[in-house]
Amino acid sequence: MSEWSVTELMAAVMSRELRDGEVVVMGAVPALPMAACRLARATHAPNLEFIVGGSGTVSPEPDRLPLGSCGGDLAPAATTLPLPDVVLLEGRGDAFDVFCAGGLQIDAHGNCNLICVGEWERPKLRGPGTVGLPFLPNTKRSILYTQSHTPRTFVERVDFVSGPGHPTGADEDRPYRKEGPSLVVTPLATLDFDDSGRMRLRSVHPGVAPQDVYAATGFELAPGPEPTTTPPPTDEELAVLRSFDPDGILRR
Amino acid sequence: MSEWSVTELMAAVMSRELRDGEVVVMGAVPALPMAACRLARATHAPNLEFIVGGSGTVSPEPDRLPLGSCGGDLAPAATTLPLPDVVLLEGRGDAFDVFCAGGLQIDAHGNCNLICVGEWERPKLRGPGTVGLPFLPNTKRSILYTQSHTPRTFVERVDFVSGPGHPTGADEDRPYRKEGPSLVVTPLATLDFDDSGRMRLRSVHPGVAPQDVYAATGFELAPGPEPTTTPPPTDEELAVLRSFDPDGILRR
Amino acid sequence: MPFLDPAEAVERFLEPDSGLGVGGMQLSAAPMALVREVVRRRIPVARLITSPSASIQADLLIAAGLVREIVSPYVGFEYLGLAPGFRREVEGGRLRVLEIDEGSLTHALWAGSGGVPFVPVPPGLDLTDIPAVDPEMFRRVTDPFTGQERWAVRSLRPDTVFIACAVADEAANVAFDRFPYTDRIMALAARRLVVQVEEVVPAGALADRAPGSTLPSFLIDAVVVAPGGCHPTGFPGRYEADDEALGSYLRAARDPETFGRHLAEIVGEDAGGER
Amino acid sequence: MPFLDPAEAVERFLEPDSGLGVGGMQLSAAPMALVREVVRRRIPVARLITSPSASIQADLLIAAGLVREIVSPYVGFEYLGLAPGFRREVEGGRLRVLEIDEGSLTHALWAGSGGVPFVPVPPGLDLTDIPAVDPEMFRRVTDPFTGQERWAVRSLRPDTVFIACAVADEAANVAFDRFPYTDRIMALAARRLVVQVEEVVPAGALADRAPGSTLPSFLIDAVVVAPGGCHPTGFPGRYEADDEALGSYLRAARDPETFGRHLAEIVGEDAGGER
Repeated sequence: MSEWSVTELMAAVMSRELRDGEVVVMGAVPALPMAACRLARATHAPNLEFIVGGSGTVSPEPDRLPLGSCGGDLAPAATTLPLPDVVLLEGRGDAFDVFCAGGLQIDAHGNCNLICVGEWERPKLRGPGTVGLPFLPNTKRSILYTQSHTPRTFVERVDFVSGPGHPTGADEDRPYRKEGPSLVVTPLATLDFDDSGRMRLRSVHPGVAPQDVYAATGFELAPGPEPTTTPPPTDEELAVLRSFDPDGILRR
Repeated sequence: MSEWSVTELMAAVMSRELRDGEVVVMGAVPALPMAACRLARATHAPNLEFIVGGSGTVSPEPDRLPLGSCGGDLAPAATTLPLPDVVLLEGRGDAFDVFCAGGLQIDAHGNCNLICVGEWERPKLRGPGTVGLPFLPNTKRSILYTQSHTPRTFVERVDFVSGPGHPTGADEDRPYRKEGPSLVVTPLATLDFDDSGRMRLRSVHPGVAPQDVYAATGFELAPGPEPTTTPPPTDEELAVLRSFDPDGILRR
Repeated sequence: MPFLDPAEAVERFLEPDSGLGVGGMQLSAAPMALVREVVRRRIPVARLITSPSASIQADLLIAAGLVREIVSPYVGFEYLGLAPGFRREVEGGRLRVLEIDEGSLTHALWAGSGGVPFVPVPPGLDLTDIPAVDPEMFRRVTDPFTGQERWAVRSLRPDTVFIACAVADEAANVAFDRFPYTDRIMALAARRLVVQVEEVVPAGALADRAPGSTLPSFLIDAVVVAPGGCHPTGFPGRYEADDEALGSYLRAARDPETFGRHLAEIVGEDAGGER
Repeated sequence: MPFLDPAEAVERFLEPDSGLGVGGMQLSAAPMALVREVVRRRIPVARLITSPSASIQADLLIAAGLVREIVSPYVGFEYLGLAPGFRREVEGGRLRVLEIDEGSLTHALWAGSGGVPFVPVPPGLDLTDIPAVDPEMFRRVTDPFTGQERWAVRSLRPDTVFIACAVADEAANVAFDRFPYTDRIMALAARRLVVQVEEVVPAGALADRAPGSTLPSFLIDAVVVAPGGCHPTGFPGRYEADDEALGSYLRAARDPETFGRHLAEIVGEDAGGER
C-alpha cells in the first residue's frame, strides 16, 4: 500500500460517508471536502453534486484543488448558482443533503463555534464569524471536520453556538432539527454520535491509540462499540485524489 | 403640418411630460409609453431611461415598436434587469421616477382599477388583474393613459382600487404617498389634478370641445384654468415617432 | 433519467388536486407542451399559481374547468384582449381568485424558495383594496423594529412547477436565453420541477453561461424536450407569438360549445411533433 | 459624468460617519482601489457592512481605526488565517460587532433593495446564540399566518456601496464576469453606488450579457476604472489573489507599529497606476 498523508485519509473517510445522488455544500478553504466529493464521484457516487462556498459553482472539476472558495480557479463548472440562490436553498431545507463544516470549537453534541473563545462581549479570541453555519440543521445531515484535534477545539460546550449540533436535554423545545451531524473527522480519528446526540469514538486512524484521542478531547466521549481502525485510503482512492491534486495540497 | 393620429398626439404629449435623466417604468402593451420615451430621448431628454414591463429591458430601441412587453423583439437592449429585480426596485421607492399606467376604470382622484367592474365577489366584468399597479405611489409620479375616454372608464370612484391615486379626505391617514398621478392622457384631452387631488381638464385635443370631454367623463371634473388646446405633434416629433414605427402601430 | 416525454413527466410529477405553478410571461415562454398534457389527461388543479402575467397557459386550464382556485396578478392576452375562460369562470362564480399583485407574488415565491414563511410587503399595496379581499395570502403583521402594523404576504411553494427554458445540456442542467422573467424564482420555490426546453446541447456547453441564467440538474425532476412547445405563445429569440392561433383560441373560448371543439384541436397539437 | 477617479468618487459619494457596504468575497473582488482611498483620506465609517465573507477590504479599514461598528458574517483571510485588525479591535473592545450570519445578511440586503422593512429568518439561526446578542439586527416577530414566534432580521440599506465589477461600457452600465457573489444584491440596496471596474468596453457591448449579470447605469453614481484595483485580492478570470502581499499585510497588521509603516506603502499603491 502506498504512503498517504493524514489529510488524504480524511478525504477518503469523508468520501466514503457520501452517497450517490446527494448534494453537498461546503464553505471556506474547500480543498478537503471538495477532494472528498470528487473522490466520491469518481468511485461510488457518480451522481453526487457539490457546491463550493461563495463561488456557487456546482461540481467544478479543475485540474488542481483550489486553496480558496471564491477564486477564478473554480471556473468553469457545468453550472454556477449565484450566492443569494445558494442561501435561499439552504433556507428551503430540502435542496441540500450534506453540509461539510468545522469550527474554532466543536462540542460534545456537535455544536460548532466560529465566533469567539471566551465571553462574546470581550472575547479572548475573536473568530472570523459564523458565515453559513446556522444553516447546518437545514441539510439532512452534516459532516464536521477539523485539522485540530485538541482539548481547546473539542470542548464540552462551545462558548458560543454558531452552528447547531444535536439537541441536548435542555434544548428539547428547539423547534427544528433534522438528522444533525453524523460524523466528525479529525487527524486522529473519526467520531459519531449516540442516540442521545453525544459524541463517541468510531475509529482511530492507523498508528493512533484510543487513549491518544481521549487525551486530545476536552470532554468525555460517550461509550460505544469498540473503536475500529480507520481503513486507510486504498491505492485506487489515492490515485484519484492525486489526479486532481498535483500540488499536493492534501499532503502538506 | 403633417397629418397625425390621435395616438401619435398622445405619444407626443406624454413625451413632453418626461424630463431628462428620469427613469420610466411601463407595463403591458407598451407601444404608446415606449414611443413617448423614445421620442423624449431623441428630443429633450437624451438621458432618460425606460424599462419595458416583464422583459426588464432597459431602453431598448428596436427597429419597430413592439406590440407586447415580453417578446424577443425587445432585445437587444444595452442591459436587461431580471423581473424580480424590477419588482424589488419598484418597492425600494427611489429607483424609478415615472410609472406609466392605465386601467379598466380611472376615477376622479386618479385611482386605477384593473380588477373588476361591479362587486369583487361576483363581478359584472372581471379584469385581468392588477399586475404592478400597487407600486404606482412608489415612483415620484405617474402618467395615466387610456384609449377609452368614456363614462364607463372615467368614474367618480373605482369599484376596486388596484392602483392608488391621490388621497382623498377620507384617506388622509394613508401612510405613504409621493406626488401621485400628474397627468392623464386620453384620445380627447389631457387632464391633471388640483391641490385637493381631484382631476380637472388641462387641454383638449385639436377638434375636441370641452363639452365633449365633460360628456365623456362619468364625474364632475374640478374647476381649473381655462383649458387650452393640446399642441399637436410637430413635424420633428412625427418624424421621430415614425422612424421607429414603420408598421404604423400608433396610426391604427 | 430526468429526460421524459410530456406524458410521463406530467403523470409522474403532477398529483391530481395539488398546487401547480406555471411559468411564462404575457405571450412568451408559456410551457404549453406540458399544459396541454394536463388538459389531455384532465388532471384537476387545486391551486394554479402563475407568473405576474399569464395568458393561455392559465386560461386554457381554467376554460377546461380544471382549476379550483388561482393565485395570479394577471390573466389576459395583452394586446389581444381579455382572457375569455378566466372571465367566464370568475364572473360565473366558479373560480376562486386569491387576489395578488406582481410584487407580492414575486416576493412570496422568493420566500418559498428560502424557507421564509412570509414577507412584509413594500409600500403601495396598503393603499389598494387587494389585501382586504385576500386573507388567505395577506395578513397584518407588527414590525418588531418599529412597532408599526403593515401587510405581510404568505410564502408560496407550488407542489409542481412547469417552466419553459431555452436549452438543456445532456446532464439535464438548463439555461434561460434572454428573459428569466419570474420563472427562475418560481423554479427555486418548486417542490417538483419540470422544465420544457427547445433543444439539447452537449454536456459542458452551459459552462460559460452567467450564474442566474441557469438551473442545475439537481433541482430538476424532469426535462421535456419540446421544440416549439410554447406555441401559440412565443419563445424570445426563437419564435414570436402566433397571433392568429391565439385569436382562434380567444374566439372559440368565448362559448363553451365552440370551445369544446377547439380544445380537441389544441390538445392534439403535440401529438406527433414532440419527442 | 459617472466616470470618476477614485479620489473624486470617494469624496463625492462617501459621507464621513455614514454606512458603507463593501463587496468582494473571501480573497476575490474586493474593491481595494476605493477602500485604499478611504484610508488615504481617513474617512470615518459609522457602520461597515460586508459581503458574507470579507477579508482585507474590511480588515484594512478596521486596522486603520476608521470603523465604529461592523455588520459582517465573516472577516478573515480564508486559507491564510484570521484577520489581525478585526481580532485586535474586537478583542480590545474598540469595535462593536453586529453579529449576523450569511443568510440573514443576504436577506437583509434583499429586503433593503425592495422597500421590505424586515424578513423573518429561515430555520437554523433560531438554534444559535447569534440573534440574542444582536438586538439591533434581530427581533422576535409573530407570524400572522401561524401565530408562531420567530426571529426577524432588519433590512439593510447602506448609504454608500463599493463593489468591483469586470467591465463598464461607455454608457456606464457594468457587468459581472463569473461570480456575482452577493455584490449585485448589495448594489441594489445601495443609496449611493460606486463601481470599480477592470476595463471599459464600447457602448452596446454588454447587450448579450444575461439579465442578472449586469447593472444599468441609472443605478450607479460613479464608475471608477482601476485595472488590477482589487489587488492584493484577485479578480476571478483575470488575476488571482497575491498571497505574498496578503502575507505581508497579515504580518504587519499584527502590531500597530509595523502596521503604520505598512499602511503608508499600501495606500501609496494606486498612486500612479490606475486610470
